Amino acid sequence: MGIDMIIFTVLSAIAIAAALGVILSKNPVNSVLCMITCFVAIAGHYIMLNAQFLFVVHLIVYTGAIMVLFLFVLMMMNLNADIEPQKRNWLKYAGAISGGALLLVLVAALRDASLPAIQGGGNTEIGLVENLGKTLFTSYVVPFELSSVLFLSAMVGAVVIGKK
Amino acid sequence: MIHLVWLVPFLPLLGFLINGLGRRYLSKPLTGFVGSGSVVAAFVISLLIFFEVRTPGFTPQVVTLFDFISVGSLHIPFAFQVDQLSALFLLIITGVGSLIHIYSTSYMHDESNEGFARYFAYLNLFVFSMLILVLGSNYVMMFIGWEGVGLCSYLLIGFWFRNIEYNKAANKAFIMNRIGDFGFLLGIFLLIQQFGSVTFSEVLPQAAAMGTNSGVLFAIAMLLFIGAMGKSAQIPLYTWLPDAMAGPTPASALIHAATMVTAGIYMVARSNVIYTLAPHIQTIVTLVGLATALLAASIALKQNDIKKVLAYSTVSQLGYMFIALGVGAYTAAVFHVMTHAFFKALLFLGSGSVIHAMGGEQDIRKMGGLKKWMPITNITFLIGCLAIAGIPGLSGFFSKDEILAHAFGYSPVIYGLALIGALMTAFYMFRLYYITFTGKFRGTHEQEHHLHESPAAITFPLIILAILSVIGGYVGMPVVFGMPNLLAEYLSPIFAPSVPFLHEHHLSHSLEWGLMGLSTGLVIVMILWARSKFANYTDNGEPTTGLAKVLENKWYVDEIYDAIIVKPLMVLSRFFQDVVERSGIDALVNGVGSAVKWGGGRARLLQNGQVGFYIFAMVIGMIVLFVISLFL
Amino acid sequence: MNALITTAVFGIILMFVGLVVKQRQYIKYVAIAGTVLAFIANLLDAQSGYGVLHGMVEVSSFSVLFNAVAIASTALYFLLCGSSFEKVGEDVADYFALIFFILAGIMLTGAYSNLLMLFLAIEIISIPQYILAGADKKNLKSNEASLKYFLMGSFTTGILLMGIALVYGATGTFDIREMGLGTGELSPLALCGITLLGFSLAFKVSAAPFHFWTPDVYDGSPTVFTAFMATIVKAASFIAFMRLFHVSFSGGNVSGHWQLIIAIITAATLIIGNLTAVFQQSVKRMLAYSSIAQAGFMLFAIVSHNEMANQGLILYSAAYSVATIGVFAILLKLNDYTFDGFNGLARRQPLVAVVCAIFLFSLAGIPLTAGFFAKYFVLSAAIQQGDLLWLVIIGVLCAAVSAYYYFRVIIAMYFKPGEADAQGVTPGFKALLVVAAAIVIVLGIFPNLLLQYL
Amino acid sequence: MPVQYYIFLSIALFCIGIMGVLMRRNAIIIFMCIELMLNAVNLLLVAFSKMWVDAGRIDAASAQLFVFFVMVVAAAEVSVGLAIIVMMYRNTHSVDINILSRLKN
Amino acid sequence: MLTVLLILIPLVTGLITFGLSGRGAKVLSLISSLATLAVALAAWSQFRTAPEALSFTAEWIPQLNSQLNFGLDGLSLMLVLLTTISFPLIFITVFSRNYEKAGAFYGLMLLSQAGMLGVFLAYDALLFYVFWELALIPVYFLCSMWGGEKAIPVTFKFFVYTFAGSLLMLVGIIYIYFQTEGSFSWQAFTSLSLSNSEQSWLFWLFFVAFAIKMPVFPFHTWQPDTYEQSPTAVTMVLSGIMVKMGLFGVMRWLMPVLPQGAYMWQEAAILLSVIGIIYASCIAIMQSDLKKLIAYSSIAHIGLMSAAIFANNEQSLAGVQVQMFNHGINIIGLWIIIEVIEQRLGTKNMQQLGGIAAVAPKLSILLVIISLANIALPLTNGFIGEFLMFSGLFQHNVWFAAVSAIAIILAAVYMLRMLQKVLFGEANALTSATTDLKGGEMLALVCITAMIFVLGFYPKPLLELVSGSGIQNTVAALTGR
Repeated sequence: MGIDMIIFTVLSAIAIAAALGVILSKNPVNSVLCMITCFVAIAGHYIMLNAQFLFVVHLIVYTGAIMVLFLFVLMMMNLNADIEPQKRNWLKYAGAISGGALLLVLVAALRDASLPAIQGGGNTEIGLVENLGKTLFTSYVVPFELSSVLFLSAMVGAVVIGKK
Repeated sequence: MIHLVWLVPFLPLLGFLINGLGRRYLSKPLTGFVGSGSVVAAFVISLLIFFEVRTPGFTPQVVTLFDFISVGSLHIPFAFQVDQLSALFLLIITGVGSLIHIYSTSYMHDESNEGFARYFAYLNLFVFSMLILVLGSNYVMMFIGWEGVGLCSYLLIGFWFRNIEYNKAANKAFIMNRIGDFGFLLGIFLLIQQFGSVTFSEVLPQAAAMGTNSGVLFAIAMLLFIGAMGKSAQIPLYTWLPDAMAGPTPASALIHAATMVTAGIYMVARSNVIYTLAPHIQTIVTLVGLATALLAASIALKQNDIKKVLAYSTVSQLGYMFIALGVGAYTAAVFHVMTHAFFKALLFLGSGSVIHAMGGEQDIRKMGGLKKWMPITNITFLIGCLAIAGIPGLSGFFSKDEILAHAFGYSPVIYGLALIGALMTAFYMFRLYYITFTGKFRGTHEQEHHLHESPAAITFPLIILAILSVIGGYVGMPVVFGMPNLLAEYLSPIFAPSVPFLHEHHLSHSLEWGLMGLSTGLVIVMILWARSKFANYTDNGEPTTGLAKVLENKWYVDEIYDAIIVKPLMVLSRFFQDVVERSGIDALVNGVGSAVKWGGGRARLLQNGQVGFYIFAMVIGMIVLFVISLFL
Repeated sequence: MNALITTAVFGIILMFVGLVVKQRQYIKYVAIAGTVLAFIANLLDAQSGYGVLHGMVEVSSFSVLFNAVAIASTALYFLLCGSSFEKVGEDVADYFALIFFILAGIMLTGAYSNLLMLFLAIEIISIPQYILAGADKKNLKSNEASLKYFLMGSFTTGILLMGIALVYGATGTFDIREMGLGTGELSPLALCGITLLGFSLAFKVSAAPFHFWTPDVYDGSPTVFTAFMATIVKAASFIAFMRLFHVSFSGGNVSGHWQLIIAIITAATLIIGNLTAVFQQSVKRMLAYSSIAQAGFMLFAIVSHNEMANQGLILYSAAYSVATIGVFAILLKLNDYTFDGFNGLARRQPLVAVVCAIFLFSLAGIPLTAGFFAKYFVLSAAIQQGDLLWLVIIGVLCAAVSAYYYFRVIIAMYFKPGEADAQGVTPGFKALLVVAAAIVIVLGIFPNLLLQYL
Repeated sequence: MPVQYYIFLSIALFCIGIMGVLMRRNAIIIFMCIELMLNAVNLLLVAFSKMWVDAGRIDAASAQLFVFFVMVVAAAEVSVGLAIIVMMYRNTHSVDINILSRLKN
Repeated sequence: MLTVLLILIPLVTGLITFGLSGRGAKVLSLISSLATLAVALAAWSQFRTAPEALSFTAEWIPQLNSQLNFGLDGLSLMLVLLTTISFPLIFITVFSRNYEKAGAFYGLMLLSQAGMLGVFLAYDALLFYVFWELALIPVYFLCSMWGGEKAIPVTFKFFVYTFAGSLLMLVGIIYIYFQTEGSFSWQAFTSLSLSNSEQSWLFWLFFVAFAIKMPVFPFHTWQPDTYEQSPTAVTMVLSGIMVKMGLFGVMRWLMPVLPQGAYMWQEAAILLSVIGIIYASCIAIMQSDLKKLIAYSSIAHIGLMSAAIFANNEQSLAGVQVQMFNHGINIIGLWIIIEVIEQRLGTKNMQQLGGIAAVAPKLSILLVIISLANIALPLTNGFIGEFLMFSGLFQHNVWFAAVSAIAIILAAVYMLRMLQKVLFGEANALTSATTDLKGGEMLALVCITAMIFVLGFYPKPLLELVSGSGIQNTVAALTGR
């Protein structure tokens, strides 16, 4: 078992444990904290996969901004205590079972997919800012510009919805 | 003259149109003139045609007016065939028809202007239809007339339409005729299928070529005979005829005695080849005829309505004609048609004269001793009775005797039974005569006060018919008398195709004389018995019992029909309507609608408003579809 | 591309118009002008020739035609329903802006040539809709619609992305024309990806069993926005759906893998949509279910990938959009959204009733209305495809069922006594309705007027 | 290292996200679970990107850019989504998704 | 051009009529219907000399290769004549009536006429389908708006039922369209050879549509209720002309297009029809509502026609075609009288009637005549068709013919029962106040009676018409393969 494999296993274990923490923890704040842990673990994977720029963005946008936003909303609503009324248990189990079933189905389907392996090495520079930036402003300039429309509409929307 | 044969039916049709459309505007004499005149003119033409036909070496002629139906290989022309048989029937129809029209001008005089014209229109229409029936050169033409006379019978039976009972009788007549027509029609279809034609001159030779014992001919003969049963009131389709007496009496005389009811005999005689080649069906015809003759005669024994007695007598006589047809004595059958037309028309018209004098009363128990007031009617009626009873020298004797003789040749048993029927005939006819015309008058004083002999327009046809009833028989005298049988000679071309297949039973002359003597003697005995029993009849009003009651109630045949046909049909219809239609098919159709609604009601419950459930359902859907797509 | 830019720019312009123009009823006219300009820009697209831009946007006769239909329908929508925007809330200009942003997304659905663009288009369409659904902020139903739409929509975004990722894993490209799935054996990755993409797009077009959001969201949203969401947006989703599946996932033996699933989805959609619509009491909710039912018919175009399906979907989009917008416009003028609310409309407003009946005929697919040919084309496409006759039979039987609930409105208008009266029906509004009805009928007699441009 | 590991990992995370959506009633948690699903996809895309780079594809950067756009969209979605949740909270004083179930049938 | 005029006149005048009110609508629609009749007669005379000049073709939907393809053969010309003769008669009959919203009423009537004429003239399958539906919609509105109190659910059932059926037919049309390499023309449809299994299931798609329209047992349950609830003028259209659309469809679009399918299911179709004949006749006996009685009698008659079509020989086909015309005329006559009775007395329940013969002799005589024509008495027009149909059916199968011929007895039973209950007996308080026929009614009925007798005596014009191109084509198409 190489070092890659060990890191992968550790990171994956953390991510999955944290993800389970998100959905199982009673306290929403704990959920958010688990989520952050999970995201950090995923960020670790990004580094492993030569996606340095994404690693940074991920940490900043997700862990830094989005999750804080979540935390902020939770705090604002004073929802740190578990106010979630007890859902009927069978629905909970049904949810868990169906999620598990979906997992099973997908894994069964994808088990024997023959794909090229990740060898390590190769072009490690692909995920650097310079490389991505060039592509972004050449062939991906159309979606880049269009995402402004998306942001604008989200902005307008937040204003429309948010103002008293 | 023969090319003008279309005038014969056309004139009555014209009369029908004039009287029918102008019924508001024509006066009674004018109406009567148009109505009678058209038939008399037709009679004159018929007479001319008859003489032309009688000339030796005459071959049947077909006068085609236009193509009636022409589809593919099937051609049905609107054409008239003039031959010995149709010419003879033309004479009977127009002749008796003329007399009855003349009679009616007086008999129906009490009707309103409009009713009078309507009556004559119907009568003319009837003559037209009947002429089409006998003149048609093919079975479809015959069927046209066949249904046409049925219609006129319906119209005339229900002539007094305010009376709902009369109407029911009319409906019954029409429907029973339709049952027969159903068979006739199927027979025509079978003819078309087999021969590709319905024209006599094409069908009959082909049929003759098929030889005896052909299943198809059996079927055709049977189906056509069903038609004849309906029209000629044979068991089991006879019950309409007595009820048909609801119509005006002259109409009864014309339609339900002299002409229409003999259409069946005409048809069988016309198709004689087919019947001769289907001996089993002939046996059936004989047996049906015999049964009808006996049954109707037995019923007539106990009837008290003057017209009902005559009606059952007609049914019975028609039975004789079918016996004749069944035993292959076609000439005898036609002969009896002719003589029967004379004396039965005479009897009906006589009864009409009586009813007229009695102010509408038809129950013979309320009559009696009428000969005092109505001498002409009395004499003519008596002649009619003697003729029908078969007293030697009168027409009925010759024709009936010929039938009996042929029946004996066929089977002595049938002869014996037919003779019993003949004796019953003599008995009930004279019962009728004596109760009506002799003894004391049993009606009200008012009726007595009004009793009178009928006017000339009524008595004239009676006299003519009485003469014919007497002399009419001499055209067909049996060979034993040593005179030529004119009628048999005249008709021989018509029945010639059957001759090779017929088994003639030649009776020895002595046997024939013996049979004649036997029947004559017994008939006279019967008449005398009737005289002794009814000459001074008094109505004691006691309810009848036993067999007499059964006879009085006509063997309960109407009731039986009601129970086995009408009621089940109604039950079936009600079942269709209430169960199959409403709770079955319609419920099913509506059920589909309800099921859709119900499904909608259930389906919308899925939409329970909880977004958690929605996503859950989506995931389940995804799993199911995944499984289907990946692993199935 | 010009049309896309114009609509996006007009979205921004309208944001600022709201700050400048205080008379809110005039904002509508700016918006209408925007659609007119967009339409002209779209025509310019057709003039300047077709081609692919950076592998992202593909301007073709199909996209131009669809854009034309979408823009024209939007213009009609503004004309007929524009004045109702004011009733929803304060931010009229913002609503118009959002609709223009959605329209920009719609422009992309007919033109994307890259899965990224598809993803962006769907998000650009969806996010403003979440907001529009909740625009009536004080109304709990509107809140609920918004929340439901948002939660389920983002959930589906996840599914969509997973599908895209798997397809990418199998093919190594996001370009819809370069995937080359038809050649060689199909990787399970691609298969799962296609299926997941199918699910997510089925959600967007509200096909069963992913339709649950539709009735609630359409019912809860402000009616004027429902009219937009249920028509043009849905048609755009279908266009996106069809392009992806017909361009990328056809050829070779690929289509065999998803056809059965889509066929099952189609059947389920038809049955659930039609059956459930039968029971509704509110016309608005009935129209929501009917939009599911109509989606069932449009899915025929997806199942059967042939030329006729393309034509059929364009025609269906036009027919369905115009008719539904028309019915919603009339609905907006009524006080009572139940069936009883239409009672006796024919007596009070004969013209409106006639036009409404024509729209409903079109929705039910009666001949001589555009809806007939729309249904005709999609059904023929399925029959031409072969092996789908069972689905077609289900389809036509469901079409007969659909007559039931559409005719309930007609029965209410014409045969029931009542005092339904439409508020604020101006002659201009009537004239516009007549124009819309004329479009429906003209397309119903000569569908080639539209199809000749394809 | 076979890319399957990454596939299984991200599908596991994805399905945990789905489970979370199904099991919880708190709108914010549900939304977080959706974000978890998106991140699972991101991880998978990055893994595939690496895989195709190693397999010699030059344009494999597009997957990473796709991830970038997913983050962009996610950010926009979060802003709108939280606004909607706040609006709901304002009106109902709850973030329980089942509180709002007036629209049904 | 005449062919197009036939459709255009009612279509255009129908649309104009919507804008008129009261008397104007009446007069315009009468003029329009007479003009259409004139055009139809002109077409007839042209048909005798140069029939090919009557066909009309124009581009319609190039994408589908569907054309505006109209044409006339003997069969369609006869139905066109029936339609164009019926409408003036109907308009004359109801001329004295004042319908609420007369403009809409007459407009819808004319539109339905246009639709039906289109059905009879179309030689393009898609066009046929379009007109098929177009004829239905106005009738739906007519029944619902001017019908009885239960009209709305009843006609709605009728609408959905027929709509579902015709949609199935549409599926069949589309399927065949793709087999013909993309043509809707009748010629392309008929020259196609489909496999037996295809024909087998396609047959049912078409048959169900036509069977519902005709209607054939067990698809008939919409019909009695609809006839009962509809305003009588509309019932005339429905039963006189519209049911012929189903028969026409079978003859034009089913038998020649799917000869093998028709051959395979021949016996089944005849069996259904024959069951329907007896079944409907029996139920007719039980009815006390005049309209329902005639409705069931119509089912029985149509059942015979349908059986005869499937018996499929020269005689039965000629019989059906002749009977289509004659049945249309006769049944319209019956409805006119029922309309008169209902107008005068406000009831159509036979139990409440009786004795009308004494009060209204003209009405009674005409009713008797038309009833007799309806039970196919010889020398009335009803006879020719029924005779040929039964004969043809008999050539096909003796037992079917024998069983169905029982209907001639049952028909007599229920028609005579009706005459007895309505006309005969003593007039009661209600009926004694009746007045006899008046101007328009009399005129219409006299026309009908004249046709009854003329065509009954001299059916040659009709037979020539149908034995010209019509049947030969059909039979040739059937025997040719």
